[in-house]
Amino acid sequence: MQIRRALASAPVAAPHPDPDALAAVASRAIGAEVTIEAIRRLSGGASRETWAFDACTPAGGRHGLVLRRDPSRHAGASDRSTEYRLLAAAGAAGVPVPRVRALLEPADGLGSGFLMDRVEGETIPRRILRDDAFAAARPVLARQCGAIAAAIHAVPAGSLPPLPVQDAAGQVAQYRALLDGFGEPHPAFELGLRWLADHAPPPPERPALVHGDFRNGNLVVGPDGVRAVLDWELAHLGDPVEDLGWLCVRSWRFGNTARVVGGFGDLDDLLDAYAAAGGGAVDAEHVRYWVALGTLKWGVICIAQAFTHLSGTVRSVELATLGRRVAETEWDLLDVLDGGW
Amino acid sequence: MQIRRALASAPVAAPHPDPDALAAVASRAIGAEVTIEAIRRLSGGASRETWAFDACTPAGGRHGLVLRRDPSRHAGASDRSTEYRLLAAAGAAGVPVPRVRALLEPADGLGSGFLMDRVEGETIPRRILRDDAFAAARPVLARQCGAIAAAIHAVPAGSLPPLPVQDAAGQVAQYRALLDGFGEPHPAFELGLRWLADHAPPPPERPALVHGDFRNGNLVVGPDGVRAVLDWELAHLGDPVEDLGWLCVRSWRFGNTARVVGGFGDLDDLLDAYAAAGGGAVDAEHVRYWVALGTLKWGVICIAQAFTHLSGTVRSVELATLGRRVAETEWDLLDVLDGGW
Amino acid sequence: MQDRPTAAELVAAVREWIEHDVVPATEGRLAFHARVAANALGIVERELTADAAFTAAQRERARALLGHDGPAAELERELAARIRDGSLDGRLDEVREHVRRTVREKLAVANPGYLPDAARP
Amino acid sequence: MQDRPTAAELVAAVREWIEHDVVPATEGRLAFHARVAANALGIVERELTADAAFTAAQRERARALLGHDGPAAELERELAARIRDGSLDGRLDEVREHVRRTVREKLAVANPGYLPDAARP
Repeated sequence: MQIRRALASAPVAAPHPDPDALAAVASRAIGAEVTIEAIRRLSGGASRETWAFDACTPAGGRHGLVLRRDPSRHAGASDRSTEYRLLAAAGAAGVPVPRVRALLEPADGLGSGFLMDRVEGETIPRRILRDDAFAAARPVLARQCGAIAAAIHAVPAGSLPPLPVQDAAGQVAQYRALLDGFGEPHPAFELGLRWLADHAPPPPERPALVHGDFRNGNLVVGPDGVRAVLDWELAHLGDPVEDLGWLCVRSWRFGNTARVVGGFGDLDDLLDAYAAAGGGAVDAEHVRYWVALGTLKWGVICIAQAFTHLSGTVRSVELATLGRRVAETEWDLLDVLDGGW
Repeated sequence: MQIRRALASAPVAAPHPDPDALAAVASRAIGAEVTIEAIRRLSGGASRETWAFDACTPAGGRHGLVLRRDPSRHAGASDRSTEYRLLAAAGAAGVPVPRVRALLEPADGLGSGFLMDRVEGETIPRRILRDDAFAAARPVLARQCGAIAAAIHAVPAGSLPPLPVQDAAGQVAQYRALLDGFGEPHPAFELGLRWLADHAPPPPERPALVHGDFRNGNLVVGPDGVRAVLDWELAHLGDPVEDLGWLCVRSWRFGNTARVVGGFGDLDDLLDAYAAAGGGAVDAEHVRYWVALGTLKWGVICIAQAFTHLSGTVRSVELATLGRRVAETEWDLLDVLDGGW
Repeated sequence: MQDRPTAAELVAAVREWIEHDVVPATEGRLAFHARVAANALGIVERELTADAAFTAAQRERARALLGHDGPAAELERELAARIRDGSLDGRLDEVREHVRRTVREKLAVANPGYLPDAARP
Repeated sequence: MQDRPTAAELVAAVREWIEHDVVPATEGRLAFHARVAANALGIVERELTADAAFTAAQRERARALLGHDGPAAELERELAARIRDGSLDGRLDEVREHVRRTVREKLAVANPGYLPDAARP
């Protein structure tokens, strides 16, 4: 699960992509013969890789690129190509995303994936929330996120690849089943599941594109503010307020609890900018519903990560410790059920 | 406590002795102008140091030396000078010990201590018991230890520095009081203390020099066998059989439990050689008494080490873990009380 | 019954070694995991010190809610099931109070800094 | 009552990290202490898994010896005092049997490899 990256864990070791094959694709993407320099792993787990590198032209030009790929040969290419088409559609609709440059083909010999431009900036939440370099950006981030969310939710349906439709009631059922699989009682989550089932908003008449992991940690931020939205792997069609709620889940405030929006801003700014950018008027209680569901989702994901360790799939003290962070999400959830933020 | 070295722990950091001061003393000791090379810390705790170095003559001669010292300026000089005089007396009486070369004087500026020759060989018990290099030595070690013990116990009293007299009953009382100070109940040790008090041998008519820490770990061993006996800091006057018993404590067999003498030999060899070298006939039951007392002493010392950590004097996972090795000595002690070895 | 150091004291000794010796000597992935490991051992220390009392209190509350006694884990499992099936809907205020206390007791072990000062047990 | 991983499972995770990641990356004093630390955590794991049963058995034996109940630590303290004052001299065989079992239970946690196979509890 992509959400895992919130942990800032170092990437798992993986073989480097072949530089010659990469140079061939990059040359096609740039439209000039390039050589590859400074290739380095950015992040990712065992089955999905993100590599940064520079494509250098003979004339001395240097173009920062990113390779996103699933290196395994047998896997269907659909995942990465969906992401590629999604980024293309979002970019065309004015959402700040890295410009996609080339979709890998089997003949490229690099697995399934694509090249995109590298957007310079910071993604580590604690730096975005604390470093002086972002002091001027922080007051505008909430409004920027509101406008960006409105743009995401306005991406024309006709330009999108096929995506699953996920509504609130379906997600509640999905995470209830996931929780049951671990066999560990969590009365706080049971209270949450009851409330979430009782208060689920009706499915939207016309489902919008939902980013699905729109939060502090997936935003590339510079001194000027948000430059790009990354990590579209959980994108789906559904209630657009899901993105606004997920952005306000307390776990993504990284200690800045009082700043409801990502630890950097206030809800009013987010919703005002969202409406001003054409997203429509959103009821704060509707956002709070998705905050509650998001909090529960992250808690259940933490349990799942701990059981990835406990089952022996991946032994890791980092995954193990996540099991004891579940109580934080239970505490937050009880607060949200009581009307808190 | 010197016994601590059985743990093979790395030495605590300490400032190097001044090379010029060391060269001056070494020149006096060797009787030629020397320079100092290859100085390195061998072992020791925070308050006592052992340094190895080479004293090199202009003609290309190289003399391996050892500095033993208490670096603190305020401490009385008696400890190291007692050890110096003891080594001199033992060496004169034919005990294999490093030859002492020079007693430090205040004007030397190196603290209190002395220089002695470095004896090449192995002191790490597990290597002595397992490495091929000592395969020929192992069968003769027990007999050599018997002869060496006889020589130690025959060192003329008149050649010795003042030493404390310690008999069995006194040591039992001492370790009972030490145990009580920790406030932790140890019924196995209580059984041992009762038995040890009931079976204590009478003080010898004429107390002999007792090394006090004569065991595998304080013997320098080469392919030919024992080359020197080190670590005389616990030397005292008392029952010579104490040294034979301590050599047979199971903790110093380092896993070679069936070889009663230091993990390398048999009791009959030890006692035969002891008698043949003039040590006199020794009853095995008399040895077993000192094995029992030695086992209890080492157990109580392990508790003391753990409490050095627990009290905060020295925080160390190594010291802490010793507290859980106490059960090994309790198990061994119960065996010895039942007539075992 | 085991000798000193207690299990918690042994865990503390290892945690201090990680903090004082491993973290300064490492970097990158190893240093990151060293901090995670030290944190994990801190959790264990607090659990070994405090959890027996927490579990006893939790069991007593659950007993009062459910009307019968049992091991704390079993009572908690029953409580979760009865929240789900609705059979405690008439007493949700009591249930919420119990659950909030239980979560507070878990946080006091897992991450006491997460709790507002006023909510520390 | 705390969530999974249990305290023993957290300790095991840290021990495995020390064994697989720290020991190969270090040398000298740090590597030596890494092995000591991993061993200490192994002791804690065995204690958390097995000691409750050991302590219960020990307490039951001590109760039979002393003729009254109490916390295991208090019974053991009384036993130690009564061995010393001689008031159990008439029953030393029973006492020795109890003490040997208790030591065996401690070794099963601290260093099970130290026990002869036949003596493992």
